[in-house]
Amino acid sequence: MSPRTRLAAGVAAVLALVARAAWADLPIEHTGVAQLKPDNGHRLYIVDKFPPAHAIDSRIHVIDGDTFAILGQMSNGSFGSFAISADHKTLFNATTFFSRGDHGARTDVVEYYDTSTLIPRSETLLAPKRAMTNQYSVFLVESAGAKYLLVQNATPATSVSVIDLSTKAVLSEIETAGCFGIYASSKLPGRFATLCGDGTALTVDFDTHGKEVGRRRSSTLFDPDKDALFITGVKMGERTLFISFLGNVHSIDFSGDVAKQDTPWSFIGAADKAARWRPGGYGNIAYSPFNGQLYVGMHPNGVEGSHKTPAEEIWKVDVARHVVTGRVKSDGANYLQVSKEAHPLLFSVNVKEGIQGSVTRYDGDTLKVLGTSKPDLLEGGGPIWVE
Amino acid sequence: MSPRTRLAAGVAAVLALVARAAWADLPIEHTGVAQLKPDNGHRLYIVDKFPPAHAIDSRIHVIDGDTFAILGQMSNGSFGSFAISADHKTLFNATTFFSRGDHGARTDVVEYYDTSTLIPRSETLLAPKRAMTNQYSVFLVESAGAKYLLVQNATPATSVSVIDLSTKAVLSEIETAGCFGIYASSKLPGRFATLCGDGTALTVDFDTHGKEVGRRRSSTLFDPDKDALFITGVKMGERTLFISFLGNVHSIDFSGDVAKQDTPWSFIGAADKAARWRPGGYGNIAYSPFNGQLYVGMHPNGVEGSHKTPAEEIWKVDVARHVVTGRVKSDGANYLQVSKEAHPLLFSVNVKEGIQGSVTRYDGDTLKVLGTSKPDLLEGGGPIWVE
Amino acid sequence: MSLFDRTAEKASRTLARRTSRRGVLSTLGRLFVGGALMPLLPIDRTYGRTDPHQTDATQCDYWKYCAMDGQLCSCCGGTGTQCPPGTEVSKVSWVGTCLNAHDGKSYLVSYSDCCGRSSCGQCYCSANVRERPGYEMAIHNDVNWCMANSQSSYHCTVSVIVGVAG
Amino acid sequence: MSLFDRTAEKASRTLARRTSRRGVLSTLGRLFVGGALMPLLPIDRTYGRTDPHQTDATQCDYWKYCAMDGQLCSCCGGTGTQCPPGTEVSKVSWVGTCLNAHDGKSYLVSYSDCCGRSSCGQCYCSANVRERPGYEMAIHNDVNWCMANSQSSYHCTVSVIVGVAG
Repeated sequence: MSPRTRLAAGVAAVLALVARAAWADLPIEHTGVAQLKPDNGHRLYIVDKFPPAHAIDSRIHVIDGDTFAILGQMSNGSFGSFAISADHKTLFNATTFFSRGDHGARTDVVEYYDTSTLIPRSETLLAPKRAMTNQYSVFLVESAGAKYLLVQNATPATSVSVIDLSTKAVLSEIETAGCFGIYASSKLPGRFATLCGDGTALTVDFDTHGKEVGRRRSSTLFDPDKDALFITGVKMGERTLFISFLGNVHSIDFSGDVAKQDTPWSFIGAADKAARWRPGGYGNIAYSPFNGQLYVGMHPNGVEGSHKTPAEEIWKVDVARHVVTGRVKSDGANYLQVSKEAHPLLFSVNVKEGIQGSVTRYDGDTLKVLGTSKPDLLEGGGPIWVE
Repeated sequence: MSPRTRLAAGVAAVLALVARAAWADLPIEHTGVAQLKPDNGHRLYIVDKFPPAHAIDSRIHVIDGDTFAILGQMSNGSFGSFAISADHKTLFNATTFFSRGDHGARTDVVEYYDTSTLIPRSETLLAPKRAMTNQYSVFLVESAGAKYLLVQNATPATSVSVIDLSTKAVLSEIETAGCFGIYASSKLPGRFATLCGDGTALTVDFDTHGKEVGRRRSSTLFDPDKDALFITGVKMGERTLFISFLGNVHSIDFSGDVAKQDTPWSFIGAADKAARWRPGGYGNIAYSPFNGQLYVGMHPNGVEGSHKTPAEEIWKVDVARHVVTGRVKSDGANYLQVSKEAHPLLFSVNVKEGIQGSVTRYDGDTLKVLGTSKPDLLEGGGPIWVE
Repeated sequence: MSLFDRTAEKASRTLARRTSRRGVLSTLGRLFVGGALMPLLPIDRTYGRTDPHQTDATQCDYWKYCAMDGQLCSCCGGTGTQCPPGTEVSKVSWVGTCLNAHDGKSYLVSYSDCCGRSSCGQCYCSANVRERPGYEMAIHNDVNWCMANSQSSYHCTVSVIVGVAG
Repeated sequence: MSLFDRTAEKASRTLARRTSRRGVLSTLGRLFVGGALMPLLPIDRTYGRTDPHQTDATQCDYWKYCAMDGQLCSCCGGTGTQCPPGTEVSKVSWVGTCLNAHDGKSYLVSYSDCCGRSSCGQCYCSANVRERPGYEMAIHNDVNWCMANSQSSYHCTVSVIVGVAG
């Protein structure tokens, strides 16, 4: 040590001695694993919408909806889908892994994560044909009564695999050619529906061995070319609400053996129609049974092909009265979700040009902005699940 | 279609007819796979230094050193190491994969990529104990005569696995407790050395079955506490050049059965010593046998613990004359490499605060900046390999 | 066509200046439909809108990318039509119908993914002319079209003209 | 100590203002060694330098992070000493010796990684007081200290005081 430093060290040592006498040593500390904050109904599960640069390492982020603090993280693999069980105890993670990171043997699997510890308890191996898609919430669906887990496949021929949740075994694979998306009947565990390219819905029934016992195709419900339905449907009691590219609301009842819908209605008034306001985004629809309001991400100057434009405004629509009851500026919302409570909170995952993945919290009744996270909380954002 | 759009379509159709007559249809196109641009000696292989957010999806980027264009990409898994074979035909990729992305069964492996197609031809499975480290180029080393591939292990007990490159089989694991880094003898295939925590170097000999046949420990070469050696050594004929935290050059001969070094010398003059200029960064040393110059990343105000500070300047040091022959401002270089030619090019991977992963090209003789890539060409940047 | 070219040129410059290349929102559509100009076929404008005059394969608003969703292989070591070295062309693909204003024709464009590597991460581009959800799979671009390859990890996307759409 | 506090306070503010939190380069070291002040033990300053007065566990220049290299679990659902839910504490760890200016004592700090998840991606922090290359493994922070866990994927890093360094 140079003389100067030795002097400094000496002086410091003296100082340190003087100081030490005044203070007790800091206590010994121990590592451990933090407890996950219990879900007060505002816990957000948000998958990263296919992060541009690391498709094989998508994640499900667990975020505190009240403070936007990060609570934990789970892998969502490559083009994964996820869902939360009706009893909130399990997160179903259906995804794909490769034995050598981005190459090698493909493994499709459903993992069952414990939502109180975020630890995977068990898994079901799938045939390597699950639908590898951007994040929409209609490709992994729990049946009524939490008896089955329904997994969308695409090779690109489409089918649905049925998993028995009591044994975690795959019971069967039911062909659904030309159709996509899974809408579980709210009453019968052995029934689901799917939307088809000819504008109809196919309803399929299966027995407790997963064997198909019947299928019925609906009449034409929508025109896929002129006014297609966004594939994300939201539950409203027995019905499932869809919005179309041009802003019509289709309320479809999938509970029966054939799908039926009420007459579709539009919530876009003349002035807004002239400015060509249209719905857009990847999952820009949410519904709260508590206040009967439908929330939709909207953008102006809509044209053919603008249906994935992030929202410039979020509109609140009263489903019973078919009228818009509120509008609020949006930071480019791509996904919406509401908390399951009276006076619900509305959450949006935003992709404001260039800045990916911020989250905003609104008062669901007044659309007042209650808070916005830092701009890069997420890398891309994806469907939100709030239980 | 609304009347206005129908009119537009009609008019457009007329216009289109008029136009079409004037032009022939564009030709049918076909997809395929682009040929990799042949290596003119300026092809860069740069691994992403442990990208903060996706540690399991590190990559080796292949970049055109003349234009900074991206030429291709290979997975480097989780905390991988890589090296290029002496004949430039193979890229050795030693890394770790997990069966479920970031959890599940661990697989350590060396993959052999063809450097003309970037396709993995074969692989060698390793015991799950290879050293998972940030990117330094001394943990995966081809022996003299390209007979063996030497792989650093750490559990954290350290050892070296010997792979027979003709059979791709692991021959043995040689214990090297308290030592780290692999420096292959430039003459004997069955000999390597490693640096040890007591300031000595251990030289180990093994037979064609990988069995150790002898080891010799050198005298003390450096003081790890007062003036540690950066672990990245660069070859200069029979010798390997190291720099120390305080800027001393150690030229060590590992070719014999025991390591020997010349008297270390400093290249930092009095004025610079007063301003406490010191070497820093992760791989901030390169040497060109063509011009006998050593390139070192330097930062001022150096103190204990500043040895990973990205470079504020790059210094060129004449190894024969022990003097600095050039200095140039740097964008926070963390890794350096030179092309293998007369009038070499110097490449640096920069981590300028906040902006990760730009690459700069310098004239190796004059240190003139010849070009800098866009700031986010890489996510973090790592060791460069230029063959 | 030059009148259109200049207007389109000005519009795409505003388009580029005002918004980052990735999240390109342009008013080009309105210019054509609402403006005083002779309205062409309503050209689709969406998140990452394409411009029928634009012919640079590394730019998101290249006319052939009207139903593109993914990272442009031309930024990843490939070209507009060729996959980067080390990847393989997807066995299945989706199609779009894109207008090329230079000859006023609409072309059938097939989009193939390049597979076997983790995503390239450069030049993400999303445009959705006549694109539809997965129940019309052949014209749907939100699925991984590497799905049928033995190596099905998504890297980037190329596009090729397969004929005039008539 | 208040004199030091105020000076350190001013210094760490300049430190924060002038550089982003991640790539924190400060002149604090020089202030202490070269300045007119009574020089304390030369406090290490490096890429992400720490400040013995700083006691916020979510900030990179927290005094206990003087040999830290990794992402701070306090930003990832854990705390300065606890791993986030779903991860496990590394079986092995490295140590640093850090000065706490508030009591003038140097403490032995053990750094453990949290394992079993891909890296958190928040709050990357690198400081290297008395850190050495891998031939001194016990005080080396460039290896993945999850290496000995059955689930050895690196997520983030915590630090705990294990005693006074004397």
